[in-house]
Amino acid sequence: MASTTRNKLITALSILFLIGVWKIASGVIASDLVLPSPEHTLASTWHLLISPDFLLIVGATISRGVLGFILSFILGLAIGILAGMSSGFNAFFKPILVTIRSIPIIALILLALIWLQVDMVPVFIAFLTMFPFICTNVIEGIKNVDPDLVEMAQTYHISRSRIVKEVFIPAITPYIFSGASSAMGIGWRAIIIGEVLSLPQMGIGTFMQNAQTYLKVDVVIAWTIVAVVISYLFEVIIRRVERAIVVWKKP
Amino acid sequence: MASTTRNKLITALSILFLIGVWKIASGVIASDLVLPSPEHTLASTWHLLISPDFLLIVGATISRGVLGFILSFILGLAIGILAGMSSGFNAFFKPILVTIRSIPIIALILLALIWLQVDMVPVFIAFLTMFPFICTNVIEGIKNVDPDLVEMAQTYHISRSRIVKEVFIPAITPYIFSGASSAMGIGWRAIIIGEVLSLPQMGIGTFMQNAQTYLKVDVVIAWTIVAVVISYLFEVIIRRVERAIVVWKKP
Amino acid sequence: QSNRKAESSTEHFTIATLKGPSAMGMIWVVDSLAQLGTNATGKAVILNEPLQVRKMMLEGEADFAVLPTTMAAIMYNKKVDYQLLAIPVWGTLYLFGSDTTIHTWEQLRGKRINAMAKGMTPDVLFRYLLQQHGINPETDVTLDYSFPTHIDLANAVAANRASLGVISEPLVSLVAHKNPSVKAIMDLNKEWIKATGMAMPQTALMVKRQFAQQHPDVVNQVSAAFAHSTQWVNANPVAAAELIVKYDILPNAAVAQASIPRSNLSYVYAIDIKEQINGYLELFYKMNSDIVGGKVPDDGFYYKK
Amino acid sequence: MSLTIQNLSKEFNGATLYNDFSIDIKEGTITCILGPSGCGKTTLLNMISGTLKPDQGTFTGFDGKVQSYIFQEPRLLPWKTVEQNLAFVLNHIEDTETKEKLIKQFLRLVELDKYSHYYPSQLSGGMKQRVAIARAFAYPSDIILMDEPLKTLDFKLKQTLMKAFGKLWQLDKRTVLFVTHDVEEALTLGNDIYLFSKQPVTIKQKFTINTPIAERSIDSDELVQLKRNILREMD
Amino acid sequence: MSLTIQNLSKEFNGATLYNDFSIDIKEGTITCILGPSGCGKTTLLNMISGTLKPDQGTFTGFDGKVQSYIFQEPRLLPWKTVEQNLAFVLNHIEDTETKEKLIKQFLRLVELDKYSHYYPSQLSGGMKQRVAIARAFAYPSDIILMDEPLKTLDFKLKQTLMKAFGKLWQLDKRTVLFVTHDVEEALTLGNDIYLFSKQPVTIKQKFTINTPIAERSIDSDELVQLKRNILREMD
Ligand SMILES: Nc1ncnc2c1ncn2[C@@H]1O[C@H](COP(=O)(O)OP(=O)(O)OP(=O)(O)O)[C@@H](O)[C@H]1O
Ligand SMILES: Nc1ncnc2c1ncn2[C@@H]1O[C@H](COP(=O)(O)OP(=O)(O)OP(=O)(O)O)[C@@H](O)[C@H]1O
Ligand SMILES: [Mg+2]
Ligand SMILES: [Mg+2]
Repeated sequence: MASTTRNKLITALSILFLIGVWKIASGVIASDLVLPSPEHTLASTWHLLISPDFLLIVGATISRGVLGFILSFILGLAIGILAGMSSGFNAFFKPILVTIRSIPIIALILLALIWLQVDMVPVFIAFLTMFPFICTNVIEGIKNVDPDLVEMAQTYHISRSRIVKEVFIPAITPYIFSGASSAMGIGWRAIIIGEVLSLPQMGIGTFMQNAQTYLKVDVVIAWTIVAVVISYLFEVIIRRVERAIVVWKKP
Repeated sequence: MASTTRNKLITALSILFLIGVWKIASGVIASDLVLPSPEHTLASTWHLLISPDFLLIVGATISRGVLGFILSFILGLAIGILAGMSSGFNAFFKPILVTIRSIPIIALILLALIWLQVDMVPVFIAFLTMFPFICTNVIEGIKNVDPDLVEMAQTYHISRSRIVKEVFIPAITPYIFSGASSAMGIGWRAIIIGEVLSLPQMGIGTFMQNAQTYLKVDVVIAWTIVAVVISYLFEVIIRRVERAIVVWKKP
Repeated sequence: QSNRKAESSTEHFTIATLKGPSAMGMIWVVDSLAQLGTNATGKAVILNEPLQVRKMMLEGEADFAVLPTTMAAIMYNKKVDYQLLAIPVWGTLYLFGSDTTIHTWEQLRGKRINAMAKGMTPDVLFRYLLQQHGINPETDVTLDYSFPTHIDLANAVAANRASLGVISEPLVSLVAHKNPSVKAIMDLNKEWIKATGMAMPQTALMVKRQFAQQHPDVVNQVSAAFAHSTQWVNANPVAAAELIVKYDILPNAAVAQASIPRSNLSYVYAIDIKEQINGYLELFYKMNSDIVGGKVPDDGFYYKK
Repeated sequence: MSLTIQNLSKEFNGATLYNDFSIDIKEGTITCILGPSGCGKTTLLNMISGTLKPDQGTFTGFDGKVQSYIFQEPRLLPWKTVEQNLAFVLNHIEDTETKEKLIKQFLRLVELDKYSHYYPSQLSGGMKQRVAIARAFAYPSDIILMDEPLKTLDFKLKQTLMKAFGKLWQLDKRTVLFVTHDVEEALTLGNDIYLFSKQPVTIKQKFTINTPIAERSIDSDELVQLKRNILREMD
Repeated sequence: MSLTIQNLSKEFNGATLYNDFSIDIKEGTITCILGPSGCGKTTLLNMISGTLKPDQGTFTGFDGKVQSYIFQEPRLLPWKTVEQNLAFVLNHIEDTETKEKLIKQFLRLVELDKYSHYYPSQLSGGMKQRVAIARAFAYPSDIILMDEPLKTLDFKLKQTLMKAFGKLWQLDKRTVLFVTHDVEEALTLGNDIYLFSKQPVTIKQKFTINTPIAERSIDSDELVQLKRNILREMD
């Protein structure tokens, strides 16, 4: 308990530290057009927060993020488990995974714009970003499941599906959570890039791009803060879920 | 052995399968401006390969990728280990990590352009993408190191630095490799986005952006193929290294 | 921003235009699409990126589309079924910055000038002008490409990170508004006229061929409205500025007012100045044929009234 | 009826563990295996259970027989409580009440009924071993493979468990293959006792005890004499 | 000289393992602990080694003493060979030749000199245990904590190791705390033998053997009698 409050304090200090670095950098640069001061930006952030459309905009981005994450998570888990368990499937899926992972977004954006509704393009881009992570982590996790436990289950004639559910999945939870945390974290960036490129009606990226064309750097950074806070909140949620699920570890 | 050749065959089939899907899609779309046919694109790819600047362009992108990866790897490992071992440092570093991970690139690009040489901007963007992955995976790995082994080492008065080197690092190699593989994979995408945004003299992204503006979709896809192949080669390298390092596992 | 008004009538047409001078020139059309007096109803989609306009053209969603003339040539050469109807905006490129000591080309010698993406239209045009004035772009000046997009370059100049830059409207006005020490130093359109004897047909209005064949009357009406709009904007900058702000094309009226006279708005049928446009494209073709899509377009490029 | 393994060969990295090895296991009896550490006893059980492939050899009589296996390590699922670890192998019992009863019964047998909600990480070494024993006993198998099941248990508990096991076995005479290092355990429960040599494994000696388990006493002349013989053979 | 633990209290999730418990360990002797499975023997060793914090209690005489610990599980580093696992704890020896010699010597002691390049995953259960023993012995400690070190070893090897350990200990009388379930092991090596009760742990009985280790015989009247006493106490 004591160490938790201490850690909260340290986290607060760290945020102050970040703001301090920003303050100094903005002082050095001395131009609101490159890096506005924290005070100034916080004022702009406040303006955003109280603007009537704020919840709609943020809500749109969050729904895209969550949708992209859920898609990536389910598919990443399913395909990761298949590939982790069958070397044949892994051989088949590897080129597809590498392609999905490394195909540059600008090569796809026109196709995506044509094939998908504008609202879905960011989800698609986020999926392309998050899915490979979860998948890779799951495959790696499966490779590192204790073979002794699997042997045990096989000896006791446990069905394949129950081995997956009761041996593999619990065993790879740390990998799943590491993957989910990474994916979700970078997912927000992907969603926002997607929004910048496809400019749906509502979305943080759209408004960021707008602010950028008007050279309103403070507003761009204000949206950035919003994005970072969202990302942080989801990180906290993922960790809470992890702690609720992984109860069997030595304290 | 037999299963390795079988798997190579499956991988080849998978690539053929991808090309088949592409062929069909291009037939359905029937527009070279949206999705040119594989034959046509392969011809364009061949043209790229034999063009005199090809090696310079690809070399520039690869050096950026490798540089970004090395930076991310070293820093990610070091900071990940610190954060994994000390909950205080973790609390301090968490907000910084979340910020780095989720800060949208368009918010940073101007600063990057001002502070860094154009050639280094993609490296910076790739760093912002790769570092958090390696770091998160290392932190997660450390959290999952068998505490019994650490207790053993402490009981035998092994120094902290040797515990890190001889207990933690080997224990987290699967996490490191999973992180490195993911990071490197998506790193190419980040490098290329970085090149598109900063347009250095040489670089796949620059040429892709050019081709995109001139509506040479086949050339865009040709460069995409080059990027995917590079990504695949590096994946193979990482897996080779992993196999050379992790020799202690049950076969 | 993109104001997709829900219309409920029989004949629909869509204009895809770009945020910037082209949308500014047609702001009256945008505002009064409902009262054009045609039997068709239209909607205007104001987009941020040429990429988005291209997407609508590839899908055939846009009946009228605004995009840079070079890109229009690419689209035509790549067999996207659109024709060039008119040139609504003429060169909006400026040399601008805080270095107000510069008045002549000669004074540029030895200076560092920030240009956008190397090899792209503004860069090619500027290099051409330098050469016309006997300045070798490679040796006599330093062309700096460290800020690759309009936005980055505008920000850098506004923040005094670059003292000279080549950029187009309305960013010149926007930057000048943010940083009063930044001025438009040279109107490159005027310089272009001096050097080549003609204006720079920078922006193109294209029409979908199929639509034009079926509804030549609508094309004429839209065309007339567009021409009227351009005149009206030039004549009533104050009222126009208000509309420009209303449709979210620029953040405030002062910038819009400053930008209108600098935007060289003038609606001219393309077929009437075929030679001039061909000359313009020819120039690019010689520099880098890719910029116009591999060749200078043939006569089919031009929409015949 | 007999389970037989014939012409078994197995090597690891060039070290020959088994070479043309054959052994008989009588069905419905308890067969004990004694042998030096590292000779290949666990390897033999692994080949019988199918988790390891022999290089060569024929296994007769094992087909269709259900096995349970007490591994040399407890091999409990860390994310399941004691109770759930048992339930894991009892999926064929659909009625939850019957299942719970069975689990309770076997946990009582190994004196862990109070620990049913503990996770493995909260158990002592001996307690984990006992969960593994309960799991193997509760599973309805034809053959039980046991690799030193009674290690890390105190003397008294060992006695209790051996007695309980004897009784259970009387009720339902499954085939048991029992690897141990403790001669007295072998004498208390074994029917046939095989003495393995070092690698490559040969059967140094086979002892057979005909006295029924219930009537044996470790202090009886027969067993004291046998123990002496076995210990001498081991040297 | 004595190491003492006084007023020790420890609970886990509300279950009291130790409550105001005290014990004396004579320095330079071998103290054995016998007790039921799950009573808290390993927990006691963990509190002595410092890997676990007691809720309360004073430990006197342990400061500055170097310990080696044979854990209840082998706890070998999977990524190091047998040899490297030993070298891991021998970093204070700078001369590689001396180090290698020492490693060889202790591997020979546990009969694993031929397996120095094996990884733990390639060893049998007993072999892993032997590596753990060699590691603890090779480490220059003042106190050796041993948690059932001889389990999963065959009878003959156990005898050999006990003999060897006895000899080693004669040369360098370290303080040894030896948890075991095997009464004979305790009788062969123990000086003081503590009999622990179930939780909360109390010392049920303390036995002391004064005959020097070298002169003991497990068949001597003294030890046979003592064994009988201990087994009776255990019930
Ligand atoms: N982390 C924990 N959480 C809860 N209970 C625990 C934990 N660790 C140990 N215990 C409990 O403490 C008791 C004593 O455990 P310990 O390992 O000390 O027993 P032991 O005497 O060494 O037994 P054995 O001879 O079987 O090894 C057990 O009942 C165990 O359930
Ligand atoms: N994966 C492996 N690679 C190489 N050698 C192995 C492997 N697995 C086992 N061995 C070797 O096989 C031999 C027999 O091992 P096994 O586990 O069967 O012994 P055991 O008779 O069960 O011994 P213990 O009584 O110590 O458990 C050992 O010498 C061991 O080193
Ligand atoms: Mg074994
Ligand atoms: Mg214990």
